[in-house]
Amino acid sequence: LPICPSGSAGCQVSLGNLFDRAVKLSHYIHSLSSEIFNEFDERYAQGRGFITKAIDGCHTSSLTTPEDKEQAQQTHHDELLNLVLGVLRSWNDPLLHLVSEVQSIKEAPDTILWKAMEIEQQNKRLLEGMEKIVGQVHPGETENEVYSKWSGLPSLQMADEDSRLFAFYNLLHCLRRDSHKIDNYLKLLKCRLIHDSNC
Amino acid sequence: QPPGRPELLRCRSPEKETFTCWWKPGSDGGLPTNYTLFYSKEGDRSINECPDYRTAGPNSCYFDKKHTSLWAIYNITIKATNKMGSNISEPQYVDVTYIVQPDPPVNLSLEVKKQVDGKPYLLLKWNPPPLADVKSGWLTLEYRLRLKPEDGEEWETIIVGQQTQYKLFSLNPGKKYIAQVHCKPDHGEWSEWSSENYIQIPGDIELKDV
Amino acid sequence: QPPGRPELLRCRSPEKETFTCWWKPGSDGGLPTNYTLFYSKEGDRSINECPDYRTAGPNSCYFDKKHTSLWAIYNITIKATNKMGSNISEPQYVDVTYIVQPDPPVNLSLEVKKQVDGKPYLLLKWNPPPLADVKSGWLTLEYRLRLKPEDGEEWETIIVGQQTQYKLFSLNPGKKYIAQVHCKPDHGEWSEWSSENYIQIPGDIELKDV
Repeated sequence: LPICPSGSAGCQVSLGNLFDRAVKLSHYIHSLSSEIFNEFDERYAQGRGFITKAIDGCHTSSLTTPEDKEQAQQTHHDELLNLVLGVLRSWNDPLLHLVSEVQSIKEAPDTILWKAMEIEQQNKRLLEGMEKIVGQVHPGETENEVYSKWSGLPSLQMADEDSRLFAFYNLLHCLRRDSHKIDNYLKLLKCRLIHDSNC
Repeated sequence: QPPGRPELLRCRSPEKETFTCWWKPGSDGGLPTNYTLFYSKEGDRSINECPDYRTAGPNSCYFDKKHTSLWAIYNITIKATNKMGSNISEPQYVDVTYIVQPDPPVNLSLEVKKQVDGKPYLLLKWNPPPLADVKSGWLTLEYRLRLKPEDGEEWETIIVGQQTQYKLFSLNPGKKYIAQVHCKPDHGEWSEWSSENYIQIPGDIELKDV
Repeated sequence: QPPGRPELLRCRSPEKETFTCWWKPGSDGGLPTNYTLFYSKEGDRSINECPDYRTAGPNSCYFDKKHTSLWAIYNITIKATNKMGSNISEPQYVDVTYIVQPDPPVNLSLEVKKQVDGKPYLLLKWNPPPLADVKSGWLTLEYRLRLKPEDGEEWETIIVGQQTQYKLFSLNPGKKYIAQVHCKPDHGEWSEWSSENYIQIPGDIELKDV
């Protein structure tokens, strides 16, 4: 059973293991985010042209993130780590409200509710892990608490059904996008920091 | 007399979301003895007590999702206390990812089938343990089969990888076989073997010449 | 007559760094008809024209790295024009993030080998598609194999995970096998199957009795 034969000194999860777990979790969160988006899209968005309005962007667009491989590879790992933290933090609040508000959608299937709860829990878990990773990459440094505030709750509670459904659609569209960014950046960071870019 | 030294026996997580630890009491010195589990997490000075002594039965502590962290190593001790004094177990360090032992696979089925060229084979199929969310990649399981003739002593073990079915070509007509399957997550422990399943290979199976 | 309405058929990115779209011309009204692809990108009001009509062949538009952004919605339309007028396709909204379908893996090799205990197995090895940048972690690929005896009907599919080799133990002596491999990015579509590769399993392979 004992995992630290050398006793408590230096008894911590290695950075490589932390990244393995973070990547598995970010992959899982994005898979769930795609599933919940697709399920909502099929059930509530067909023929409503929501995609055309979703172009107005997400609440996290104020966090400038690399848009392609070159930009991501030219971004220092500190900055990329902080961006991942910033995007994750920016989703704590909306995910909390998504779980409560999804229950008010007409005939919302249990699967959508279960996935919303699972994503909310796993997102918090991944945030805990990222803070651990940043703590190991930069021991002792105080983190900059950059994140993007979300003010979309009123739109999730609007009386007009079409507007309300669009608000959910846009939130899930942004969740799918941001969870993919986080997953992609973490896989890059893992290969760079743990495998010397030779995965 | 003060109680004997308790011992942390084992901790196990069935799905990397929760985990349970069990301990073995020491001698109770003939007095009513009380057991407390204390834990601290790496990088966190606070000492906490077991959140739930009941769910997993006597001499156990159950850590639910809220109390289960994937990112830190737990330092766990058990304290036995009675009127005459107390005794503390050796600290044990637990990393949840390494104590994942899934439940066994389910629905193991065996079927004798024939290929287009008439060659017989045994098709074994099973499902992952219900708790494990394999679909989304959160838990990657690999499987191992074992078979033996009913009257045989020695099991033949077959490494199957991530498949949930397997085709076995080397059959013995007329024999009755017992089969079981178990599974393991990438870092954790093999599950228990599934319940046994039997199949009688028809005696008239035309065996290819090996 | 003015041309019929063209239709955007499909867009695909082989490595999450560039992408290509294909369209189907409508009727050309019996006149020479010209096709133009227009696109605008989320967060940028300007309307742009296809950067490269040639690289990916007829009725296609190729967006190189410079013109490809992830996590951004492209609004794409095709305009067909001839002397009598023009016609525009339905706008399609594309995010390169979700149209990734890699090329097939390459260099699939098959070899019969023996373990230390003499047990024979088939070692299959392959390489990721050259375009896919797996080393940096930009793309993570998982693989699936399929095999069948040359005279067989049914393919047997094997989930392999991320490694680029696989050991197959359930061999049929004397049989000629066909094998193919394909791959899927962590979030995207399965590639086409690789070209076929064959191997003849020696007839004298000693198969253990189960």
